Amino acid sequence: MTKPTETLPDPEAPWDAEAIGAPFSPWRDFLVRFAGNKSAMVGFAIVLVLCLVAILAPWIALHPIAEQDLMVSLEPPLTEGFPLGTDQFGRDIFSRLVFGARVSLQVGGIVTLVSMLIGITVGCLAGYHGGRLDAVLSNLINLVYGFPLILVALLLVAVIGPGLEGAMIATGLVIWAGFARIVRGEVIALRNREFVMAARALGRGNVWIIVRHVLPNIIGPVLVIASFTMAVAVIIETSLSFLGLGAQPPTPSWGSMLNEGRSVIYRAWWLATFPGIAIATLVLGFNLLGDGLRDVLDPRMRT
Amino acid sequence: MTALVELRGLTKHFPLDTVMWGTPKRVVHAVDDVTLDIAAGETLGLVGETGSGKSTLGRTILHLNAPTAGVVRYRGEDVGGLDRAAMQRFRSRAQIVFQDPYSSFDPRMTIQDIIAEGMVHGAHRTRAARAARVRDLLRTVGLGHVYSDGYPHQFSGGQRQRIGIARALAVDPEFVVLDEPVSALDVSVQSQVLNLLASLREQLGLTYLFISHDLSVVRYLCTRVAVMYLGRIVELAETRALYAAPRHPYTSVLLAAVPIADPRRRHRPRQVLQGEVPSPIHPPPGCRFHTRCPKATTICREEVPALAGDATHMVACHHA
Amino acid sequence: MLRYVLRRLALLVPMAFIISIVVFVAMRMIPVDPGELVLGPWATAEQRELARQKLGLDQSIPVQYLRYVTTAFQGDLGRSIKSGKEVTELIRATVPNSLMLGGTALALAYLIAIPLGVVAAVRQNTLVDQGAMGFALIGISIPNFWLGLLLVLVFAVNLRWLPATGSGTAAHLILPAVTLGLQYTAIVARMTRSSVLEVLRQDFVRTLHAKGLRRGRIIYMHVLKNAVIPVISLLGLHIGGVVGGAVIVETIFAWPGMGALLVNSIIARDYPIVQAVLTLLGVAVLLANLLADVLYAAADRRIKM
Amino acid sequence: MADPVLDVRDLHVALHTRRGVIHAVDHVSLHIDPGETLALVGESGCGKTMTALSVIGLVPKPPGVIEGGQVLLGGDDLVPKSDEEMRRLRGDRMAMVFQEPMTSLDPVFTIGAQLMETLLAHRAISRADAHAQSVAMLKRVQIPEAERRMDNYPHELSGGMRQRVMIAIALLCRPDLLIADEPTTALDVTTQAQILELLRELRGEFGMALLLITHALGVVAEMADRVAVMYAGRVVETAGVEEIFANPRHPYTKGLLASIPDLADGQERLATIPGTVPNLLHKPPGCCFWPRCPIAEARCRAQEPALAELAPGHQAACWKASA
Repeated sequence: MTKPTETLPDPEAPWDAEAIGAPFSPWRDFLVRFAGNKSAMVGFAIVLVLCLVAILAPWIALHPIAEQDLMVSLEPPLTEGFPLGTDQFGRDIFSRLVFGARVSLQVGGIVTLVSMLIGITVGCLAGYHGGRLDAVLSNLINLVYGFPLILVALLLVAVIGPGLEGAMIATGLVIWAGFARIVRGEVIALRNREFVMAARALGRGNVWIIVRHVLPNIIGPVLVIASFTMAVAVIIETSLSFLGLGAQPPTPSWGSMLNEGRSVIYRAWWLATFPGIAIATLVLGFNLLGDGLRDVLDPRMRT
Repeated sequence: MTALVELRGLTKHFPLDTVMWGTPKRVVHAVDDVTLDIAAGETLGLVGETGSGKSTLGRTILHLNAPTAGVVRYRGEDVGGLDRAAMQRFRSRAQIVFQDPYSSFDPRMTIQDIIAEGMVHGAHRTRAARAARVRDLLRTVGLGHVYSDGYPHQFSGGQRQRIGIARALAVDPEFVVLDEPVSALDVSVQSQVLNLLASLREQLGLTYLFISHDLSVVRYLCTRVAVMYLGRIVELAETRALYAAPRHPYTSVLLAAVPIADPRRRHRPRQVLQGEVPSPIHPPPGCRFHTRCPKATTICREEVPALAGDATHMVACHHA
Repeated sequence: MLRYVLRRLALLVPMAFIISIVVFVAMRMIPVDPGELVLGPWATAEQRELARQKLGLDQSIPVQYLRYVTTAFQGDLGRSIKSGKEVTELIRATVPNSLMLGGTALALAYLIAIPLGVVAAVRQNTLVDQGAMGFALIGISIPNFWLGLLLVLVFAVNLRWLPATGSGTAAHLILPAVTLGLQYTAIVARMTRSSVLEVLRQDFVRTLHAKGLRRGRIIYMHVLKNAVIPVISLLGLHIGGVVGGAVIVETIFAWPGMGALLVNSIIARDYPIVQAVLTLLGVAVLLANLLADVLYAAADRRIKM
Repeated sequence: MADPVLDVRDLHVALHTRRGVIHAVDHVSLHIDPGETLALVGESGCGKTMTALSVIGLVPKPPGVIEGGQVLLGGDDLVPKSDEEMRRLRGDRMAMVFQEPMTSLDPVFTIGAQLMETLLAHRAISRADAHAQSVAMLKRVQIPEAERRMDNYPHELSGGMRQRVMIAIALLCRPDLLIADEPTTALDVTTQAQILELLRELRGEFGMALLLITHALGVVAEMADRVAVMYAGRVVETAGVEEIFANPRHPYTKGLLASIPDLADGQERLATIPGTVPNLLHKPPGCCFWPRCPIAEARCRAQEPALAELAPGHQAACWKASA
């Protein structure tokens, strides 16, 4: 648009071009604000680096993870060939940490993805449909949401025995409620928004409305929850592994590494230190990312 | 006068509690037993205060809310009994424009997509045809100069309201429910939109149901006016007759309460109604206005007055 | 109010039964033969069958459940497979310890977190705020089992100020309570901060200023009361969380509570104990949620019964 | 003539936002005499609320900065005053009623507590006295069963009742100046009539000056003694109420008056002002109304007109009005 200069103003054109400005899509807007958010960028960087480590693990690791050599057991960090030292079996801690990233990210990723799908489905059903179905589902959501993850995980582990599968199923059984709660709330708010009403008045059906209006508008909060859920899932996996009920040897979970290091904590501090730092960093990464996304997508959304 | 829209005993209640079994304890009686006709070509005004159920009535007529009881007939056909295809046809004939220029649009859609949303069939199969049509519509509502790939947040309240009108017009409707279309706008922009609505009505031969709480605006645009109070129609008359000689006590006080933009008339005697609109969860029995009515007697507390009178002026009052 | 509490309590009963059924059925699905667990792998088939009968395992699951429930109501939750001790006794010995640990941790968390959150919100974007929120971010990111190990390493192994494991004295309580409480300090501080910030944005705060009230009164009377209500509503979740967290923390510090009992019994596959403890903890969580809802309703008069 | 209660001179308030500086109050001058009602009229975003907030010292800082001018309350300049000095004045010598009665009261305190704390903040009186005065004030704003209402929470009251409570709170300390920011906009028309009636009565009884902020010209006509019209942060016209309705001089005022539909008969077409209210981040140069003005000429686009006295007590800021 050009500013009117000589002629009298066009009765319909606003004086300044910005009011009808250049197209500025919500997606670009999001990227710009994401890049400008410190916490989001730091979190994203941490997560990205650890993901790369997990993917490239075979090329980064210095030793095979199960390679035992009792000659070099409990070597302190900075020993030649073992930058972070070795454990009581002489395994390289650095290499095991690198592969441990795979375990945590895989478990976290699968749990988050599955629970996200369940949560979105249940939340959409309850929120969009309303009525009795909503009453039933929201009671279920609240019951599950209030339940400590670790207890359900322990119950499942007690039944099917120690292992990552049990940990993943158990976590997934509970953690979807976090998604469902947020999605339900958002969908109820959206359902009453006038643009959804308008779409219905224009003859659009439920499928169109959900795909075109509901899902794109809940993606923000879902991403935020997904990030926090990854953090929680990582903690649950490592907790169970720490108790000896998650990943089984020789799988190098950070949790089980901590557990193994516990018995020699008086002699070898590094065994219990580096896996802990790894866990805390990854969890911190997802928490920062979640905080940042929340600030970027909806400054008023609650934790 | 042929009726385009006929409402017979239309009722809409909203449950306030969601329950797993049994019936909800608290129910909002938003619209109760409304019977009226809207003739082709007329503009019927629907006025009332907060909680009168006027917006709910508008949405229930379009079956955006399923009615609790009663029927809506459009060109003689029961809208509730339409099959899928017939419903689709109804949707392209009857449209709605909303009040809030902010929540009326999906913030993630461009103006192009918003206006084209209703173009589900007919001549607008290709993207180019839709884009051309959107451009036409934008011109029709006086926004010929704007980018159609902009997003709603880039537009002012008045511009958005025009976009909302364009979206409704995209399906070539004959009947449009205007739900407080100018209430959120500044005075100077309000008059632009009102004039636009008036000229569209002439050009396209539209029938309007114009919902508003502003009696002055209703007077300007409408040929006939229905006054609602707590879910019921208390008076229904041709505009001139209603404003000149209101017959329901509520209509009189409502008119008297409107501030007049003329300082010389500020010392006129005025009748100020006491109290406020009761809750639609527990509406008073009998005539719903009896709790505030200066004329109320025993019969008003017990019996619901029927809407009666001739075709030009009907009133629901035991003392009218 | 009373009616609301009674109604919620009435709803609690079927939910408690559902939990006990889920746990009970789950326990029957354990693929390991309890007879073998009791008698060892070298027992004969007849001996095992006898043991199964003694445990009542030859009957259908509903019958078993009924028997379990009726005896449970008489105070008998069965005996440990491994030690033969009465489950009721084992639990009775651990409950006070768990309550003490959980209570201390939560009290510590709320007492530190709420003032911290308020100060951070009131001084938004200052060093104080950034410090408090940095601390909180670390608090929610450090897994409690690692925090426990670190505290042991520093305060028990290196400084020798506090005992690493065991119970009995107040000194024994410190490390486990801090370990368990830190996460909730962090969560509650973050919650409080965002809640205070949200209240500060509301219209009525401007009215309070327009009335000429002192800033202190506005923040510590009006804003705080409004802001704490949503935080309280999460108390139930946090009690639940502490119940779960205690499982791990008790294991690390060998704290003789229900959590440690549960983990040891799972590892030992001592299912009568697992069953009883899981059911009890489940009911405790339900009670905690109820308590929080009641507190919330009492605090916030806007919630209609 | 007595000294004005409020005398705002050349007040300039800017909001420093990330996207630029908004001159929300752009060299505004106003005055209100004792017992007088001045209506500050304008459309959304014209700076009328920000003017009121800067008078009462509640401009949010940041982003707000008072860049210049004076606000004289009874001859005493408020701009240089400390926060504590301003706090003592607020609620005591000047008070404010806001637009949203539903959200302007603290939801978790009783009405009584919210009334009494105002008195206790400004007067050295006992709680019993504060209680008695609060009940009396509730009665004065015609709240039935005032004694019992003291123990109610805001959600137990209707919107109209809450606005009465807000007015009661504002009047407790008998202020010299009451600022009412769109006090009836959120209310239904019958409730609005009640509240306006109440304000009229109280104004006579308490003799305070009233700064009434509104966009509704009907309310102005019913309530005001004098009117100041704001547009894009500036006062463009000010005059006595009868004068301005009968003889508007600024094209914006003229357009505004012509564009309201009223209850009178026979309007075929409403007059309109084309375009929309300008975005204050991108104010047009010169007179900010020129892009919408039917009589604008080259000078209007280049130079900003100052308020000029056209008749006694009637000022307008328009190049073409002085002729």
